[in-house]
Amino acid sequence: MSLPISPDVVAGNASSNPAVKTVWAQLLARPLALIGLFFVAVTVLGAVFAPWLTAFEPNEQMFDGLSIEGAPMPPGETFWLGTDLLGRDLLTRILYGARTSLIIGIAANGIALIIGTFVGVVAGYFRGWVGAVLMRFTDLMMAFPALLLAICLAAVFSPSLWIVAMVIALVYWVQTARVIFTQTSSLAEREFIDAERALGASTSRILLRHILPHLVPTIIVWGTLGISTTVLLEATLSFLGVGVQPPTASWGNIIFENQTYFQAAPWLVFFPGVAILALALGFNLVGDAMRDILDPTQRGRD
Amino acid sequence: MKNCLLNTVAASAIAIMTAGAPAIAAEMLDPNAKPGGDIVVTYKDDVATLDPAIGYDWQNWSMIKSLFDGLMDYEPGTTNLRPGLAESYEIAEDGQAFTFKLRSGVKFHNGREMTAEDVKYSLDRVTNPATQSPGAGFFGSIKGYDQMADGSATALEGVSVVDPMTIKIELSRPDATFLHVMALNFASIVAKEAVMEAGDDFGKSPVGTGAFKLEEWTIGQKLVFAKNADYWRKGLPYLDTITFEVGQEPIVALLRLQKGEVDIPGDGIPPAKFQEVMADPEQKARVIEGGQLHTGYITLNVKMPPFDNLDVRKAVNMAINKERITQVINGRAVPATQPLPPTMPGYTDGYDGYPFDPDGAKALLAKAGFPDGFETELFVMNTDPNPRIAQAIQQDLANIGIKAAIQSLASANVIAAGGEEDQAPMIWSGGMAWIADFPDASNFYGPILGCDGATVGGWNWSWYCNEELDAMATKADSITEASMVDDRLKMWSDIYMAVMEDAPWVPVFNEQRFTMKSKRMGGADALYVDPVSIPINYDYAYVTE
Amino acid sequence: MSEVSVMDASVEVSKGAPNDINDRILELTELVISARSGTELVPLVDGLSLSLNRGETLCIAGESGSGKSMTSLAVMGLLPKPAVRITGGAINFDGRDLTQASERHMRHVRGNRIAMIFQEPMTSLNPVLTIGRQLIEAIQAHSSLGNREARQKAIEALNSVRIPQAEQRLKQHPHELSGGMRQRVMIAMALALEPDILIADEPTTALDVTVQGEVLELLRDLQKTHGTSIVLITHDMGVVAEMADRVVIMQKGRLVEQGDVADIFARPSHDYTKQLLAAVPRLGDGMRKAALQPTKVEEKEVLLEVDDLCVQFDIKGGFFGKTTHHVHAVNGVSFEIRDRETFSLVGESGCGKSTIAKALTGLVPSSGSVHLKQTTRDASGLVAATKHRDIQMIFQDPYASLDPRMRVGDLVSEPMLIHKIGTAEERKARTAELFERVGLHTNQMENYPHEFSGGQRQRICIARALALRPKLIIADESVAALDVSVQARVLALLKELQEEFGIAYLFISHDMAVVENISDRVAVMYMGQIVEMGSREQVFSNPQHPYTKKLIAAVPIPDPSQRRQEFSRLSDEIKSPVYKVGQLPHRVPLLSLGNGHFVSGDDFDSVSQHVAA
Amino acid sequence: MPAYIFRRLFQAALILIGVSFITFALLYLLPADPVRQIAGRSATAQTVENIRQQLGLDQPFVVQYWRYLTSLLQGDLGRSYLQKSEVTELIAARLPASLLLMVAAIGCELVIGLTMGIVAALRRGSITDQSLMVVSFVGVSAPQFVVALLMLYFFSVRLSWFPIGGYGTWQHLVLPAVSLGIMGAGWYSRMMRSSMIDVLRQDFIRTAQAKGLAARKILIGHALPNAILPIIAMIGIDIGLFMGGIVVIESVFGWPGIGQLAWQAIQRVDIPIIMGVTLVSACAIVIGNLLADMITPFIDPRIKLR
Repeated sequence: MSLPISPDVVAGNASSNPAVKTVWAQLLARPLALIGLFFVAVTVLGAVFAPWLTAFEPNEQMFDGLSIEGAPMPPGETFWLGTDLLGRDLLTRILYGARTSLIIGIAANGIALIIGTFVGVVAGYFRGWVGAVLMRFTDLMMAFPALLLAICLAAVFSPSLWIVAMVIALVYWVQTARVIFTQTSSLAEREFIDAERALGASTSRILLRHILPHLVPTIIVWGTLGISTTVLLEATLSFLGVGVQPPTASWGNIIFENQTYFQAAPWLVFFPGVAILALALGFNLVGDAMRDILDPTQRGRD
Repeated sequence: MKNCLLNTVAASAIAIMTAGAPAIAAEMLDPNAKPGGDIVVTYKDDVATLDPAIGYDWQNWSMIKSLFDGLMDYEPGTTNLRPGLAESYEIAEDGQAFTFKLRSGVKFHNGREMTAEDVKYSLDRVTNPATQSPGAGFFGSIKGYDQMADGSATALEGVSVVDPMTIKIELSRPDATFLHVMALNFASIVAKEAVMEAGDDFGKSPVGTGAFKLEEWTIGQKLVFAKNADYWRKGLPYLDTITFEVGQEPIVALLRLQKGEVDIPGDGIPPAKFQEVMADPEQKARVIEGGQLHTGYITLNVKMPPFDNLDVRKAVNMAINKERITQVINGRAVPATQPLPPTMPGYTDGYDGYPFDPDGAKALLAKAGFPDGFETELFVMNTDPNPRIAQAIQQDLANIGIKAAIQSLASANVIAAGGEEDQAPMIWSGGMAWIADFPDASNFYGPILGCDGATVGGWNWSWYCNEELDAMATKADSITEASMVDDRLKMWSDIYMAVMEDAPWVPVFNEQRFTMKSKRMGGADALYVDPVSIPINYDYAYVTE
Repeated sequence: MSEVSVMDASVEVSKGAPNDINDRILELTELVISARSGTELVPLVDGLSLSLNRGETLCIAGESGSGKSMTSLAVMGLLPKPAVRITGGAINFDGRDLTQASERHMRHVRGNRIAMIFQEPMTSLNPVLTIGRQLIEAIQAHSSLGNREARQKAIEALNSVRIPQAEQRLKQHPHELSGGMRQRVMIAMALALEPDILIADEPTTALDVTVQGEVLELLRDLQKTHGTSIVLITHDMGVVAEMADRVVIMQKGRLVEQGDVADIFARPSHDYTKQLLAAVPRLGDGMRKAALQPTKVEEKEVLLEVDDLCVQFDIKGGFFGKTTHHVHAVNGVSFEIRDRETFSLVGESGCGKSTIAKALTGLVPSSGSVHLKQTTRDASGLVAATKHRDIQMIFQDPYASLDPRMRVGDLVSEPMLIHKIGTAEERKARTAELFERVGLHTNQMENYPHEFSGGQRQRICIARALALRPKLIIADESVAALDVSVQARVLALLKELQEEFGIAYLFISHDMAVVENISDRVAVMYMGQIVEMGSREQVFSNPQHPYTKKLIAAVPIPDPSQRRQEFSRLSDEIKSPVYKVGQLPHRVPLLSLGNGHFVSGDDFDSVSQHVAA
Repeated sequence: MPAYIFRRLFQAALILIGVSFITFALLYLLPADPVRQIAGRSATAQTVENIRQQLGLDQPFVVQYWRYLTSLLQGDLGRSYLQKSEVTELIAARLPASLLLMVAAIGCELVIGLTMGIVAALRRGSITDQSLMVVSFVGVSAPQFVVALLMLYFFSVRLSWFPIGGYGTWQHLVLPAVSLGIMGAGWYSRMMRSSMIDVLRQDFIRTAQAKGLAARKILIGHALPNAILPIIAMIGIDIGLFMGGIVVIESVFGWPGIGQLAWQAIQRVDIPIIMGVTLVSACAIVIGNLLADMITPFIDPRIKLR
């Protein structure tokens, strides 16, 4: 005795469990996502192959890189994107800066995701005092002006690449925790979780086998979107002079070093600025497309 | 603090007496000057306080000078001392007692006449720890200072009122710089009743005897100074009001200057605009260049290996390409050879310093046992252009094999690291660099090269302590006879040469000062590079329209 | 009884002149509605032709996916364009083809000439606007009435749908009204402008059975007074029998049969209609069947004994978020279930029946004692692991109760994994066995829940519940969401499994007909308490408690010949059992009437009176 | 409602105390000695000690914090170490400028963001929608300082439409407000779009259509009040982002607000000012959230403040 599958049932609940392959396929089918992937790919390739893409060293201050009066060189034949105030090749620094941005973006965001997911899941699933305490702490962190906190933290620890990543993670996990919390608490209300509990499934089983898999799309989406946020945060910290230490190039500190010259040498602000924008845009576009693909609640909005 | 906040344009400098610029005598008014007019001066940072005992920024330094007077003063645009509120003074034979005769009829802004009691009160106040004056240490030679400092006394034993118009100051040791100290802002005379009334907020409602009085202060936005009609130097000041607008970015200020909205950009010409201005003859004509009592240097911590090795320190001195660094800051400085700036009395002429010689440096390093260099850290304040300069230094060091990691931090953190014996192997002084408080050779030694400064929390970041030189310095400063001035300066020259032999520093450059003014500003150029009043000497400035 | 004659008259009119062109107010000819799926067009409604006469009630009946709702939206011009649109045919209304009409014209038609009410009264009113604003806005959209007149008209409309204190209601927001009230507001809104046609799309499906009766009666009354034509869309053959003049049966987008209501019920010609009517559970069927196959009179052993079960939830308020009120969701309930018995809890929403299920499986903390053959559960709510093996639960929504990210095979074997039963191979074999037993293919084990239909999913849930060979399965509204034909098959499966595995069921349902069909014993719940309990025969043939009587009377009977003229009416909305802290709810003692038939001593009005605000 | 506000304020006070504690602890760990900054380079060790004692900085952390907290509860934020003024006075002098900037930026966000979002939602799937969403993404992805510098370059330097920086007239306000608001506008347009699309497919919209209401009326009267709800909650959260953003924007445009004050203070370890600005910011965030929560019930009567 088998029943026919009625068409509306199938149509109404279209796949919420796409295999990895189809995610790729769907991603590639979206023009905006393709643009995003392009930007990300260019940055990643530029960062990885930086030594092969440029004839210069990132920290090499060249004598012909400055005019006699000490002015930076505008974009030209030797220096495609010009030189900075120390006579270094801007293109080379932007390429190497991509490494910094990506490393920090990925590391900071990874740490933030781990902390945020942990706090969010625990607080969202356990309603008692554990959840209350964690959420109150999250509220507290939300009340902090994030950038101000980051600046203070960066001032306390002398900022190396990893410290900057840690600082950003410490600021950024709160957002993730909030989102994961909301999602977990609504998941915990779902009937299939009740069904698992009625079966006698242990808490760890419910959390790991039933809650976490449902959070994966959210985590992936936030991970992707988060990279753009953390890249921006790093750039801002570096822009304020409390980010990655010189001479390590970072897109933010390139602008920081050169910002007062935005009139005299606009390329020094323009090119790294566009680089940050493109990378953040790339991750945002990819992340948004991922959300459409992975998050059933957002499905069909486009 | 005055010395923490300096950017590219900096503080009190000795005047270069350019040819043709008339020396302006106190009593001699500029015949071209017209009284009246209002000018606008801009600053980026807030003005902290106008309390002369506390104010130590370079913005409020010259403002306080216009609001208050001390017993001593400088001739405008020069470093020549002249009497201020003191009509005359006498120095005792042993040089350890000064008797000042005060001018009569000098009135505070509140209308009360100034007396010797006010002088005593002011000196007691500045040395009282409760005042928290950053300049208290300058008065260390006055008898009874130590008791003030440890709180066992509330008045300076050495300062006594002889009569309402005469005050006597006794010293505990001869001090050649004492008259300069009495010309410092910290020695300004304040009205006791006004201090009592305002309490902690005296800095917001200052009452002095100066050429201007504070009329209006909108915190975070602007201050207005108005002419003191009762000023004791008759005919001064020329200007009716000066408006200080704060929170103005240097670039904005310069653009406004070009539009004619601003008369003096207090922070000077921003580096990014420098070439544009200098390329335009019309604008260049309104730029006044002068030296200043400034040296930018790298400290090498002699307590931290491998900088405890003299050869290493010498090698570092030979590795730095000062010309290149000067180029990086648009040539707004001259390479330095020694701690003292060239315009400072006591500067050793004909000394070429360590040559730029990377190969020689490498050889020295090898000799010291570091043929492959070593790794170290270079601390630097994190405001432009200091991280850039640090990177230039870093590259020069890398050329001889020294890998210096840059620690670019907030000034407070750098200062804190320098004040510890084992924290900062190298510090680039930019932004916190030493600028003389008064134009005397001794001012570059004590706290920054002497043993006294080499303590926890001190400013001798190289932790260099040479007892012999200290003794010599004390001896030099005990010479108070006018006839022996040259001998004293020779001694100081020898001291700094000895310092260079030990190479605890790498003197990198002496910054030049570039002030720009609007078309209508009048007065001698010297006023615009006044060594003690930055950006200009307000009392003598005037407008031509 | 004058109303009755009007009613009869209208039936006669439609009978007498069914093809009179003048009376035909709406006509659909060869209507095709298609959905775009990728590049293809999939027809949802295919070549539908039907007509509606003035003053007539036309029921469109059919199971989910039959296209009945799409048809009504097409008439209103409200299809979710561009995904779904009309690709053929015509809708003639008032001399115009609405498929070709301009949006301007459609706007004039909507609300003014053709009004519509929807299934979900909870979501069909704008939550942020007052009732008054929404009513007045509808009136003003099609008239030039000033604010005062429109308001007056709105009050009249509310009065006409028997909403008490109409004037105050205008200031209220939808969430302050119960579902029944909201549906009445919807009706008032639809009828305020006296449209020619009222399209009611499943207007009572989301309502409790007693409220359903009232709404249906209201629709009937209004039709009588205004002469409105009604298109009633429903899946419930009981409602059809109760309301329709003519019936259209739809299946998968096509019209399969239409005709006079009496004819359709008496002489269904199409197979699907027959199948549909056969599947409809009817009150009395269960007893009729039981009479055919007499039950074994053996005395069964008690499997589960529930004594004085109480569940209460806290409502917090005040400055420190202290508990100010308790909801006494379950209040001192005692019953027992015997081996291989089907025991049903029946009652309207909010009566506490589902809470009992949750309490028994440990999902909510409870007090009182529960004995399950040898094992005893303490009152603190801790449940031993063995307990879960013996009691399994099937939830109302089979889709929601299956983790959508797991394969169904894993879902079915998961209980064994949790309780560490067998090896991986053994589990796999057992899972396959269970799949076959509940009527699924073993090759579907690798699929995900969303790839199954509702009935199949419920089968998966049943297989899952069976995995641990429980003694008792709690079925909480387990067939409520299914179409009648599917429902019938799932119920049959449950019955078969009971025979085969010797399981007892605790069957929780609001559907009196279903309960009557499958139960051995029945308990009726009201406000957290049992008001009547006994064998099926006792409760249905000889109901003692007025509430039981009302519930039974409210069930629409799928037989037009038994159409009721008047539905029982409850004096007020059902209240929820909320009490201030410290205030204890009134307990109604159960009196035995002998032979295991119990009824509460007080009548329920006295229960109501004890409810605190 | 009063009980609710009272409780929320109580919670807010607790949050602020938490914020003050964390900030104070961080600053305590800061490897810089404020006393040395105050005492100056000429100070003797004795003077430094005296100042340390007077400021109570020689006390253990707990005592220092307790002292700070008690005076904080009396509304006293302390005195700036280096500016030599009451922190309250310094903040009060600069707060109006920051608030002005913030209000203008929020206005900017809402006007740009909501308009874009609504248009995109109504034209969803169209080219307009796609391009608006790309624009919104550019807004979201552009770091504020880059936007600020580029706008400064194009609109002030190149086109001379606006002053290069400073404070005073509305022309001064435009570029900073837009730079600060552009990121939020990007987010809001996306949120508004999805919120609007969500609302437009609700049953009650169908009801409104079935009543024969005009499309514009449905959009403004029915959809907007519902769609705006998540945005209101966002504005509250946004204030936190603004408080960070103003540090950057004020530094680029020379806007005399508390961001500048904070930046100067961090550079010089002027702890009372850092504490003050952090607390004021936290206060703004908490109050912003409270206001957002309090506005919501007026728009959505289902929400009860408990």
